[in-house]
Amino acid sequence: MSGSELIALGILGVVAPALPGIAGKTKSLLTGRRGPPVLQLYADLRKLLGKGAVYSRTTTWVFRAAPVVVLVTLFVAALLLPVDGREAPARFTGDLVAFAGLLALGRFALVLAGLDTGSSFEGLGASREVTIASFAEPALLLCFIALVLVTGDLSLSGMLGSPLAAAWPRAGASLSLVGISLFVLLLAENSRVPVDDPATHLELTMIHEVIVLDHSGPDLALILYGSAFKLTLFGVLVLGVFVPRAGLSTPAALALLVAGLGVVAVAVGVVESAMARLRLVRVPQLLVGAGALALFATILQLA
Amino acid sequence: MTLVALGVALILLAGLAAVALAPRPAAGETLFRILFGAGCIAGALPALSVLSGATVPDLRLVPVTPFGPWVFGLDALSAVFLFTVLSVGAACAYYGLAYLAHERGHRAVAIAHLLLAVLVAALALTVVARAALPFLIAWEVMAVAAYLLVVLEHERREVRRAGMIYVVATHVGTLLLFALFAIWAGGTSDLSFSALAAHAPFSGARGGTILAVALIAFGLKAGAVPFHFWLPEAHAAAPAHVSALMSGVVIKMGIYGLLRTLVLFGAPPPWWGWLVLALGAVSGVLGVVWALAQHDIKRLLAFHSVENVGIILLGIGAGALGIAYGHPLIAVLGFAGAALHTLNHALFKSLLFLGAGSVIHATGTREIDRLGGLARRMPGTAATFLVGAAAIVGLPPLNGFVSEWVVYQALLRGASAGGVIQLTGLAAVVLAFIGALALACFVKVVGVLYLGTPRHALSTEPREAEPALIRPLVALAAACGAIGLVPVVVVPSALRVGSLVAGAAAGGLQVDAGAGPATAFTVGLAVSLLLGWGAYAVLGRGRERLEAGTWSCGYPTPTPRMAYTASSFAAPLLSVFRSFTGVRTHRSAEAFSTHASDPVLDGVLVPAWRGARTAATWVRQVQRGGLSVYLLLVGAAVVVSLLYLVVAGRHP
Amino acid sequence: MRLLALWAIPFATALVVLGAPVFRGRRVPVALLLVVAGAHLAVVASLWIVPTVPVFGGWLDVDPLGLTVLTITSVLFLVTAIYIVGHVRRDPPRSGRVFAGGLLAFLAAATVVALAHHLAVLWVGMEATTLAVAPLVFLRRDRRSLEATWKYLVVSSVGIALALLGTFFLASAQGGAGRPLLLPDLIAHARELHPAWLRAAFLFLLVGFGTKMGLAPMHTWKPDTYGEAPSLVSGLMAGVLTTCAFLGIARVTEVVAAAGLASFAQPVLLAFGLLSLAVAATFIIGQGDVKRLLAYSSVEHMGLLVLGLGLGGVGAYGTMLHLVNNSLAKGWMFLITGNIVLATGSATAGANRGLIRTLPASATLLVLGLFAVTGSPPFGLFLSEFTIVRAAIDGGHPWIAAVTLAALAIIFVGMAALILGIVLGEPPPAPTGERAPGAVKESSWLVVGPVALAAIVLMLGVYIPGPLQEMLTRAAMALGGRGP
Amino acid sequence: MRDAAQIVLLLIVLSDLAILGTSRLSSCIRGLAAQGVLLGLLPVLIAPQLSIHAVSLALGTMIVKAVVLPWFLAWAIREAAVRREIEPIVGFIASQLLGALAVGLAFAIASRLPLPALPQPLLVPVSLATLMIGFIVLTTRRKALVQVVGYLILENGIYLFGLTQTESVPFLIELGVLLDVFVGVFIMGIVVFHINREFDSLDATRLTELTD
Repeated sequence: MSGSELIALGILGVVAPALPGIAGKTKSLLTGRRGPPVLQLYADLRKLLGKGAVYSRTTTWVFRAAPVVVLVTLFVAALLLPVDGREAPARFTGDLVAFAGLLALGRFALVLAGLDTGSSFEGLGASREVTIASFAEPALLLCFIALVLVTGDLSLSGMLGSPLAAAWPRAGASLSLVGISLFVLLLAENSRVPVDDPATHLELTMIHEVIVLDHSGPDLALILYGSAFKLTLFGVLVLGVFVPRAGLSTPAALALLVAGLGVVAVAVGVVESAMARLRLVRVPQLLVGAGALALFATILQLA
Repeated sequence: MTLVALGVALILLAGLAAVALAPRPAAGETLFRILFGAGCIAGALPALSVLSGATVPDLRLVPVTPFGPWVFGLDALSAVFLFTVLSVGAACAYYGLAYLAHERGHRAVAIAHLLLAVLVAALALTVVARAALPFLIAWEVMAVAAYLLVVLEHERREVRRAGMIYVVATHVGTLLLFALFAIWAGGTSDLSFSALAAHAPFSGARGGTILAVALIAFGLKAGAVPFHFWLPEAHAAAPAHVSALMSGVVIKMGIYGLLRTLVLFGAPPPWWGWLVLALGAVSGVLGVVWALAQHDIKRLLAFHSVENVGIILLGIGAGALGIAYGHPLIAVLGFAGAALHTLNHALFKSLLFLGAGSVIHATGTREIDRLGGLARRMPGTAATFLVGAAAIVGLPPLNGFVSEWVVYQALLRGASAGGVIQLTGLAAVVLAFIGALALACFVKVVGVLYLGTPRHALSTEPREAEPALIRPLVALAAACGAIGLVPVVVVPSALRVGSLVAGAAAGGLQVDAGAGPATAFTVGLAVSLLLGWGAYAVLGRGRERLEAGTWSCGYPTPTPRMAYTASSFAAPLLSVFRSFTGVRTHRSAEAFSTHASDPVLDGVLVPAWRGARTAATWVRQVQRGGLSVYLLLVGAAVVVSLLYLVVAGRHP
Repeated sequence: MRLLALWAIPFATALVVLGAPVFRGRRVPVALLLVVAGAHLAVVASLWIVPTVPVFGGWLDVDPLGLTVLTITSVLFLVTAIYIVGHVRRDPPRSGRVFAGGLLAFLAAATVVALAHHLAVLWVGMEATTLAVAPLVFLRRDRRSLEATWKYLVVSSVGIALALLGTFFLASAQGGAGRPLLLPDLIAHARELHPAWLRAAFLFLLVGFGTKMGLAPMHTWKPDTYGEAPSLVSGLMAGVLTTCAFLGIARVTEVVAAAGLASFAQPVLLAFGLLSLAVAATFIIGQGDVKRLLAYSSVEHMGLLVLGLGLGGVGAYGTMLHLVNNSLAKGWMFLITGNIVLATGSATAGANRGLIRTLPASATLLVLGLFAVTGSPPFGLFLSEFTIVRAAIDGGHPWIAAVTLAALAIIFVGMAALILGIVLGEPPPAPTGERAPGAVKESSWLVVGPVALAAIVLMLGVYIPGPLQEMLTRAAMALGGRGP
Repeated sequence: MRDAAQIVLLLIVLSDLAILGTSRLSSCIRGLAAQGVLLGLLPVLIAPQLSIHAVSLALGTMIVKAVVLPWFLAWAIREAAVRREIEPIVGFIASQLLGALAVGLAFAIASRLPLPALPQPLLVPVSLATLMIGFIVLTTRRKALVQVVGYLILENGIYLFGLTQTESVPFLIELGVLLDVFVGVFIMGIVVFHINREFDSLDATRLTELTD
């Protein structure tokens, strides 16, 4: 793998915690509040890493393993993405399946950890999480298939790398549809409004937050960082579609990456301030809608 | 081939030994263990060598019955199934020894061991048979032995019912196979597979009929929707190790049959490929949805077999379409994925069934809603079960992921190829859907069985299963991990099978599924998981860690009854599907539960049978004993034949 | 000489037994039965090795068809004789001499049928078998067995009378061509026979002997009779009597085939075959009595026999093979049923449950028999039924094949429901004072015979000895078909 | 001789109808005996010349069909001591009409049959008529004993047809046939006897215990 990719990954790792902050700040400003500082999460992480941890008596090693698994899967997933817009550090035929598989593995661990506590609240969150995921995953794959059809390549590096840039002129419509549905998936997978409200304080309405109720100290730090990183990864996906950077020089590409991620975060914030949270039963419909967009994109590419 | 024969002989011998030494179980079971193991190894060795590219000569017996010689052979396709049969068979047999040990007093345990040996031997012979007669014989012996094992606990009514449904289904399948071979062979007297292959390609409707009959007959055995109705019943009724063998291996004989049919038949027409693909999609989705609705752990696992058969059918369908539309690469990948997933499913499904068996053994209940928190009581079982669950969901770096990845490749290549075949892309989406639902379902199972707190107070304090029950689990889990870690080793063999099935269409095309880089990925993932865990442990050292009760958001400490049950967990998903799966929910003041009824069995077959019975009883009025009636019937026969005489006389 | 001895010895013994005062009362001369049966089988075996010459001016002779039937008869009779040794100890018949005499007379009559090459002789023998069995059916002398005997007598007498008429038709068809009613001459001069009379003769012989065979719709006496007769007698009827009756039909079919009228015979045979299958399927559903069940199963198999005959080609071979398999399997099943009746007093679903616990050996054989009779591999019936299905498809009758398979499936459901229902489960609690379940002793005399039959049927599924194969093939050719 | 034979044949048809018509067991059996005598006469009458074969056949027939069997049946009635009326399922008039119909049908069929040169043209139609009437008696009468009579009439019909084939059927076999008939009826008689003992009546329609 070349230097630029490493730098790109590094940048990703560093800027990740800023994204939720940016989104939150945008929301606050748009709703006329000051809101927490953009870099709040960094501080929280530092504080949490310094603390000890409290474990429920009912939990087992599954509970402790979850944060690590989540984080590792996300890091490995990042290796499969052409973060710098050209070439991923690791690529192989059908690695898009691996990407989805990694997300699933992380989810598996996290949700089991939630159930491990035996609390009905976390069970409730776990149930909602897997329900939403069951609809998000096919939608994600549909997006990937559309990209496969556009680029004719079966690996993420190809789908989001240089072939994509070449494809914009002839397949612009499809690509923008795919981008939009990817953005919806970003909202869903990272439990943002309209699927979930990260700022809520009523356990019964939470999804992601409620699963990790019992995590504390370093574990919670890992989890918070992980969710921020996941948001960033999806940001990279969206960017990869909308802002192909294959042709650009490394610094330009990286600059665009950072800027783009910022834009995505702002966009998230805008959506959150503009929309209300959907009723849970409507969430599948939202995701099916996202899938429909991708399907439409696919059909445009058929024949 | 002689090695295989030796292996089969040894396995049968093991069974006989167990019966012969029934008075002294200890000795008998030791001998059984030794002979059975030896037999499995003897049979597995040639299978492995064939999978790695070697070839073994066929075994021809002089014709002792009509319809040509009895041929036995071992090609890559047979080899992968033979290996599956023997490896999983051994695990189940060993588990069975310990599992049935406590029943020695009041049940003919030795007979059960003999039957299991017969079953495994018959399975092995089924996959190496190369002529219609030995195939049919092995097939039926397998089915009957399986039936007798299913009704091992025949005092229970539902077991008898399940057995009845199963034995009828399988017998119908056998009759369809009669039809299949009869249609295929026409008037020729040689029914060896090579001779059958010589008949292809077929003109007109004959070929279509053959493929349709084959699909129904083998679909019945494989338990593909809508032929799945017998499967959950039978698998739930059987003892754990039998369920494991049936769900893992026996139903795979249907898959073997389909693939073998393709090998002999040559290129299928497109409609067949689409049909198989559709069946696969339907089986996959409905299988997992029905599984979500189950509370009986064994029924749940059984429905997941329907789901995985669906995944395998997706692979076969893609392969068939690949041949039909002239895309050898897709064909090879599809069949390879199907073959590999067959092996993988056999491994993790038997692992899961055996694990469930241990749980039932320890707790005395199959109701998952009554259980919980077993991970602390039975750590070994829990860990292996967790591996199996992750594997069946298709998570990297385990074997389920590898095979699904190959199937995905076939489907995606189909999507990116030109023409109608691009619709296979939708199948890929369905596959993703299936995977996500399976994840939901197994999160539910693992979470509710092993994690959290018990939902009900159990009569007996569950204890960890004895080592003899754990060892097979560990072995199977290890196998799942190994295959998942090094695709580069197994995928080429799978591709060999794939190109064998694709046959002429493949035309010696060298397929690289990218197993090398994939291996780098899986190994990398595994290593980084370990490193991450290590780092976490190191950094975590010396920190203060407190024990406390679960934070319950300010409510009083949660009682076990408050814990989230499987029914509640699955409810949101089921609410989406309730419309078309026959799942009903019952809400009562203090409890919420869902109940699933099988649309095919309870909706179609049972009513149809009732109707037939009523009709028959109505017709029976004839047999009311009146002598005059009897005589008049004879007279009627005379009159009718005389009329025929007149008619035939007119037009000689 | 041997041909004479074959039927004369049993006949003479029968007369002695019936006449001799020593056999009054319940004592049964089992030793005598065994000796005669053994001798009979020995002579039959010698016929396989050393050919013989026709006697009585060609009235009696040996040909592949006849020898097959004769061998079935002999084997089944010996097995039954062995079974009787154990049976009479547990349940001696009302009258020993009627019992033994009837059996021996039956053997003699069946032998005559198998050897007859003169169709009138064949008829006489056939009628004799009917009459010889009647007293055996009637052995229990209670209302039910009376009714059974009466129906059996009247219906099959009428049938046999029709067969006699058919025989006379054949004679008038022959006119002066060749020696009257002698099979070889009939076949030799088949082309000179008057076609109209020949057709009529065929139909009447088919209906007449079909009544004895139990083809639908002339089968009605069968369940009543098999249900009430002692199981071992039912076994002989289902195994030997039906086979003899089929031989009668086969004989006239030989002539018809030789006369080139196969195209006339085929539709009738197919019709009777399919009707029998359908009737059996209808009546087997929800059947509650094992003996009646087996009776209907016998109707089914008779249907398969004429079906194969009608299909011709390899179907004729299938029919011959099925003839052997069916007889042996039926003997096996009825003898086992006899054990159940001995143990519990009846073979109904009401009176039996959990036999696997109380009568392990018999129950196991019963379950195996279920699979054998329903044509599951690797039992012999699988091979023959498969052959018949092949013949149907090969002969361009896919629908016949479909109907046949459907009927077989339904029949399997019906049989499995009853037999598995009584074999599995917990035995009913024993009424106080009786032996507890499991206490029933299975005498080896009662089991060895069925085991032997089962072994043969199993063998015929995986290995058909060369001589038998050749014999069946030649018989099939005689019936206008061919070997596999 | 031909017209003699013709008369005999017509008498046989009359006896058939008479048996159909009578309401008393005894007269029914008498009719049977009479028919037996007539049957016995026929072989002699139709034989081209008087042969041992014909005569002995006539004698055998007479003995069995005219003497032994009727006597035996009469004995059975006496033993059974049953009410002497025949209880028909189908009334006498109706069954006689049926019989007449049968006769007509028989002649119709016979006229279409491609008959070889026969010693006696009436033989075939009469035999068919007798056969059918026998069948009618079998199916329309309640008493087991009368059913036996019906069977015998049916048998007689076939015997009549057999007479067309006298030269082709050897005497030994004729004898065998007669013997079979005799034994058959004998056994039937015994069964009838036992039926009567068990059920205190000869009503065979009561025999309907055996059903599915």
